[in-house]
Amino acid sequence: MTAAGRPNPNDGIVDRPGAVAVIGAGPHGISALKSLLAHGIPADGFDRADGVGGNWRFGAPTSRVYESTHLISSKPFTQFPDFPMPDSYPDYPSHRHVLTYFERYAQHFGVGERYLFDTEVVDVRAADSTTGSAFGGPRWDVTIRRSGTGPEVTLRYDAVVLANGHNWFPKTPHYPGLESFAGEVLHSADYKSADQLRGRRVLVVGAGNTGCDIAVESAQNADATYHSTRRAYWYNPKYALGRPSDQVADRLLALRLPIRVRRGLYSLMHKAIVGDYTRYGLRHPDHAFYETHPVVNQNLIYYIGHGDIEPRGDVDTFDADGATFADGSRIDVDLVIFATGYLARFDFLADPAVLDIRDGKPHLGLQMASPTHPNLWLSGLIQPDSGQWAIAHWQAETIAEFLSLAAHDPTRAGAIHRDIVQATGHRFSGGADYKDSTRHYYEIAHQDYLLALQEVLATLRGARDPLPRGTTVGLRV
Amino acid sequence: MTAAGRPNPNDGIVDRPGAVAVIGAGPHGISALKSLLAHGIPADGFDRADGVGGNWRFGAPTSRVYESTHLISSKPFTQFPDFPMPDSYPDYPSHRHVLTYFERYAQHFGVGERYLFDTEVVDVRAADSTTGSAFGGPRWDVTIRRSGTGPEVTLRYDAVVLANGHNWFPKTPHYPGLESFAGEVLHSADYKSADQLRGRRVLVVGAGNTGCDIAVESAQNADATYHSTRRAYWYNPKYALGRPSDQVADRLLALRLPIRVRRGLYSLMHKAIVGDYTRYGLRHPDHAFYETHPVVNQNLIYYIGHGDIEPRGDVDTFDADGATFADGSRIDVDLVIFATGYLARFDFLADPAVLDIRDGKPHLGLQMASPTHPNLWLSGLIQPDSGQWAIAHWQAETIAEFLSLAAHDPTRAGAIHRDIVQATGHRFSGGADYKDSTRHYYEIAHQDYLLALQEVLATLRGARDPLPRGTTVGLRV
Amino acid sequence: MRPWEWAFPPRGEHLEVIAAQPATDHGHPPILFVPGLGHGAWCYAEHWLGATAERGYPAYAMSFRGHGGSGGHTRLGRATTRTYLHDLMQVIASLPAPPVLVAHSMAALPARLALARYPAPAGVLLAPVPAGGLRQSLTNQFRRRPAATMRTLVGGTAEFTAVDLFADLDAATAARHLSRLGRESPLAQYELMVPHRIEPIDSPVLVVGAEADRVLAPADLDRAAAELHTSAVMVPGGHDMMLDRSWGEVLTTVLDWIDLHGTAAGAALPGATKLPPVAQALEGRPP
Amino acid sequence: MRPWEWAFPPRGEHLEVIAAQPATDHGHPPILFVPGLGHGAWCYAEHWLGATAERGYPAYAMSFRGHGGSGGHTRLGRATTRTYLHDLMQVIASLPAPPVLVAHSMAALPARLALARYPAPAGVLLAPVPAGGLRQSLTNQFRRRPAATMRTLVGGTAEFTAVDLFADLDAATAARHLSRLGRESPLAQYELMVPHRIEPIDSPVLVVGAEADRVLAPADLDRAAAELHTSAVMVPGGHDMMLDRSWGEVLTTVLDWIDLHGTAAGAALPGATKLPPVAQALEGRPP
Repeated sequence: MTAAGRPNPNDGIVDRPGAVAVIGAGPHGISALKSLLAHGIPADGFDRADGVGGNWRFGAPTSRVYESTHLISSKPFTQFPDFPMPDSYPDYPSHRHVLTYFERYAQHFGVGERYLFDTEVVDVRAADSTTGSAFGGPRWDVTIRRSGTGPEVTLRYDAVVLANGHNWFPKTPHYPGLESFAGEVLHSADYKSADQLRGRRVLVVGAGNTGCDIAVESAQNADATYHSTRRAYWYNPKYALGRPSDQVADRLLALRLPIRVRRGLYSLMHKAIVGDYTRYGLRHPDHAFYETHPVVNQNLIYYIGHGDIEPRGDVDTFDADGATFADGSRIDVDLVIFATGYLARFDFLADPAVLDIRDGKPHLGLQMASPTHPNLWLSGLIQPDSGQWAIAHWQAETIAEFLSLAAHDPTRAGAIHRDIVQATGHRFSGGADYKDSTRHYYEIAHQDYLLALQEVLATLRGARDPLPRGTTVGLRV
Repeated sequence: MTAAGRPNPNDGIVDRPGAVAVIGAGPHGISALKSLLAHGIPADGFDRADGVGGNWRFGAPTSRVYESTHLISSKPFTQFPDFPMPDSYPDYPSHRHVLTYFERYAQHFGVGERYLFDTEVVDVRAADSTTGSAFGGPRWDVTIRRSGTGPEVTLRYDAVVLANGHNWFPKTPHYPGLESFAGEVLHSADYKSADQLRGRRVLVVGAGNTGCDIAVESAQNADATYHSTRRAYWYNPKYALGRPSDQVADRLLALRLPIRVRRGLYSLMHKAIVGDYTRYGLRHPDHAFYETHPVVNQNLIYYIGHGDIEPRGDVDTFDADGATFADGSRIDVDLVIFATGYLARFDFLADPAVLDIRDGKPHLGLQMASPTHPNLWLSGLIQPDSGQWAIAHWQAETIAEFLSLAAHDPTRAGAIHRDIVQATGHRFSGGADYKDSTRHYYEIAHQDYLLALQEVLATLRGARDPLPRGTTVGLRV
Repeated sequence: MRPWEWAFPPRGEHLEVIAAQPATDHGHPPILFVPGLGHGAWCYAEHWLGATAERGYPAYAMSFRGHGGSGGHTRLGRATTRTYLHDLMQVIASLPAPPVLVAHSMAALPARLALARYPAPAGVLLAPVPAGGLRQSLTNQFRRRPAATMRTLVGGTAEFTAVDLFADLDAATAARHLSRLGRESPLAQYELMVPHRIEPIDSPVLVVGAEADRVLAPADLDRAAAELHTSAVMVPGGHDMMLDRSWGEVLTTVLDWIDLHGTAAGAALPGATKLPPVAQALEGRPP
Repeated sequence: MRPWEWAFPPRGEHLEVIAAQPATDHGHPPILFVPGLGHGAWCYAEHWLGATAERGYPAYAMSFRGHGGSGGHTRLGRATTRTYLHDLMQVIASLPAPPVLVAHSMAALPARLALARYPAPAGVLLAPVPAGGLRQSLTNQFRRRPAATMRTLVGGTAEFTAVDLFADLDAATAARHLSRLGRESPLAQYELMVPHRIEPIDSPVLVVGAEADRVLAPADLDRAAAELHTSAVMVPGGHDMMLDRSWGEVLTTVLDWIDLHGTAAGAALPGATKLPPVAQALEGRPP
């Protein structure tokens, strides 16, 4: 879907004056669109799927959930703060619950009708027009194709919010001998249900949340399950002290304990619940808590203790019938699943420089703001250590507040934008030193990132609507 | 298979002089046979299945394990103390591991070749013979039928050990309207694999270990899972403090803490791990720890917290499409699984009085000894709060020691037998007050029961082989 | 940040919601009525719900946990303003579209928190307690009934008589209403006396005061209005203005204001009214 | 009861087992050789394993964890007699039939515990330490080499010279053997000095003493034999009788005794020899 050299006839362009294009109807897309509407800014949305939900629309082209997917963070932080999940939902809802939730959100806020579904965005470029955008910067031409093969249409907007997700394009590693492997090779992107595992000998590669989930599912369905991990991770239980463990972790945050104390307490709790990793044939994690993206999986060690998962180290080579590991051991398998993560893709961008894409990764202020254009924003390029959609909401609010201000006070908005862009590269790690930085490029500590958004939001809000002297206002994200 | 009035022609009876018939090739049968052989007593075994393992021979006629069955007690106590499971086995082996273990045990001790497999015992009665048994009491005629429909053969033995198990004959409750239910009704005895659950709406009745296991399996496979329990039980995790939780409980025993302190500490640990039951829509257990048979299930509450199991109370009535509960709520289901336990059956016994069977339950000294005959023993009529096969071993040793003594010193043996029988009805509850006594008729606290066996064994051993004065001998079970 | 909210989410309880739908859909936003201390949805069901539906608004009234027909009566003692906010948000999220919030008395606290985080079309606060904490009202109350006030201070539910709540209601009706009052959480009552963080609200807000209010002192009403950078519109009647004889006048004042401020955008968020959806713009083109 | 065994099971480690099979199966029980302090399966592999197989016995030698070719060297410091019992039982259960146990020196402790719980056909204890704890041997050792003994007391591995272990072996061979000695667990060494519970053993047991033993004092040997209600059979050579020049004579003594006591029942449990299996009794009848 290359964008180079695309003819850009001004004739036939559909003008959407004063409006924002939102690309993607996942949680970041629908919350961005809603915040824009709530701030009085018209917006249109586009998504390849036939409805909202993005990744959570099981079976949709870019959905990566599988039949058994449940949230790995519990409701309170995960949900949108202005639209809580129903109390009837369990602590860790399933992807079916989640999709229903997004559909109700879209319906409640009238967001769904602002979308074109079954619609692919094929090109986004700064418009070659004489008038500038209402929000500063150029206007944007967004070319779409409906229903896969239909004719292309170009629309012109005053701003663009990219919310196309970064967890759908499979990243597949290269291993010597993999091409000679006679069995099936699958990326977790194509894993949908346990039917794919039954009656087979399975090697799952990767210790992320997906890899651990699939290993656990394989333990119960496959004839044999091996789980290869490059390094030793912390496997956090879903429940601790009888509550969802992320709620327990947030208690330590609520008490404003410094990271060392939190780490110590969490370690202690982990020791009491999970114990000594080497008992299970696992290596002991070689790093402190909070230094890698949290893997939340209560049952991996459980199934190792039941003999249904055999943990292994790094794969060295593949042959026709199986794999050999770094420690020299060899296994026979007939299915290899690479749960090795995803790459962020922005193929529709005519000029990758607008996101400062280097090494396949955008470099953005607050992980949201284009370095070149104040009316191009990206929502969702984050990997929080907690639930995601509370952050989606505040990213959306930040974008909407910024564009509101930009429409009324471009100078003030420009200064704030410069500040945001200047801080590009700042790690919102909450004091931790992230290991394995490739893996953790988008990683954020939720409390740290939210405080940064809170500060920007307070500045934006103050600029838009100065409060009477003497009034105390506590904006809380 | 009534035994009344069976002709008993002395002609054609196969005499097995000095030998013991062992009925059943489950863990209690093979360990009894082995202990007899080790004590120099010849013995023959019979089993309906085509090999050893009993309940653990997946697919055999009286096997009640399902594809996913794993032990619910960890290795150290569960295994035979003179034949440990390999270190390569996990903490909680699967039924496949377990069967291999029994097969290796039978091979190692040369027990397998003493069995007739595919053989049903159809009648057991005191022989109408002039000579008494070598072990005291009458000789016993055991009538068998090989390969289901073959001719019957009667063999004559000097003693009989019943090890036919009490967990294979389904106990099915009666509910109003059940006959009008249009869906499928299954007893857990016929539950074999998750295939039976897929795509269905399932109601699992019963909070025993099997009921909880099936509910958890259903959570992952069925379209909807409801779990009905009559009262509120403690659901013990399989792991606590990073170790199998039964090992942790035995630490408290090893420290010789009184039951109140153990109960307190265990409660505390439970609270830290499982927390408040009412959070999950469960009732809080209405009794103390150790007062009911321990349910060991780590994932029931986990799946409730994921919305995949809906806990319910007692079923009130069934109708064509579902069930109504005591609280008035109603659900639609198309499969009901009764995990409501099993009944002990001894249909082959010509005279139930030899086991003092009342209300379908034998009344035996030490839960092993016939009140009428010193050469009729029963192994396995126990429901321990821990692993089973360590106790199977010591029951076997007690029987073999007793018969050894009975062969050499009938007077002494007779006195000991009287003592054993006199204590019939004693509860080996470890100080706990068992609730719901029907359910807990065979329940024992492992430490309490073993101490009783240890005392009897020491007496028997001392009678057989008095040690030199001044030597300290510590017999330990 | 709101880590306490993430770390200690209230347990869910069944929440009573009573609804009255207009005969025809006028595209108006729904109105959610939120009752005050010890009250339940019943106080709005008495007159206002039906009359609001007749004016063309989908009308809903809720009861907080431990109030009216909601669950959680036995665990009421643990409820705080934060718990009520949770309940309010649960009901808001269950509605088909963003509602106008109409909150009475003590419910002004959770309603203001909800308005600060939620893009409601508008908010109406009836005899609202100030976020800064009650002052004059307490003093008045103590002067009038010192014993009852002391009981409240040690955890008893605030005690109301007909004189407190109604300016002009026959004794029988007043007694019937009083008999429906329920217990209040002591924690939530204590929160009425301490200052709360004031979070900024974008939605238009109307503050309504009752001329014959014997519960909320005029000084406290004025402080509540000032916190919202407005001043109170005074209506006839006592504190329970939805039950007092003048309920119709008061409702008219409220709905007239909502007509003006809350339905500018119909039931849609304001941005949606400025440009028709893109699907309309592309109509007639090949799909 | 053995709650400690249930509550604190040792972690599994890879255990070295070296086997030598006889050319033809004579139905003899297997013999499992268990090495002493700091020794491994190698000490039996040198001469005895092959010679035992030649006498018609399946022969096995094992190494405890942290010894010889077994795993767990880095965690050896935690090993106790109970840990070694675990290892011994693991190897026993891996054999095709109940083995005769032949244990040397320190290994007598776990071997006696195994014999007390396991129906081995027979047991042979070579220069066994008494369950009552070493006495004279310690005193002797301290007199001869006080510094080395002190090091042992603070956790060092017992130090042996050629003179300690061998009565008559050329220096080069002795040095080769000595170089293969490994570390011993300090905990297991301490256990040599304290009394252990004596559990009753049903299997026949032979106690063998070496005439020129410079490690185990005659008094301690006699106490060990007395604990087993027998007296020691004396053979030529030093403490490491399976490596000393007279290894052949010693092995002959051991195997002659096993021929007599351990193979009465062949490889089967005794009860099995008294009556052929029921399947044979029913042979010729319809199945």
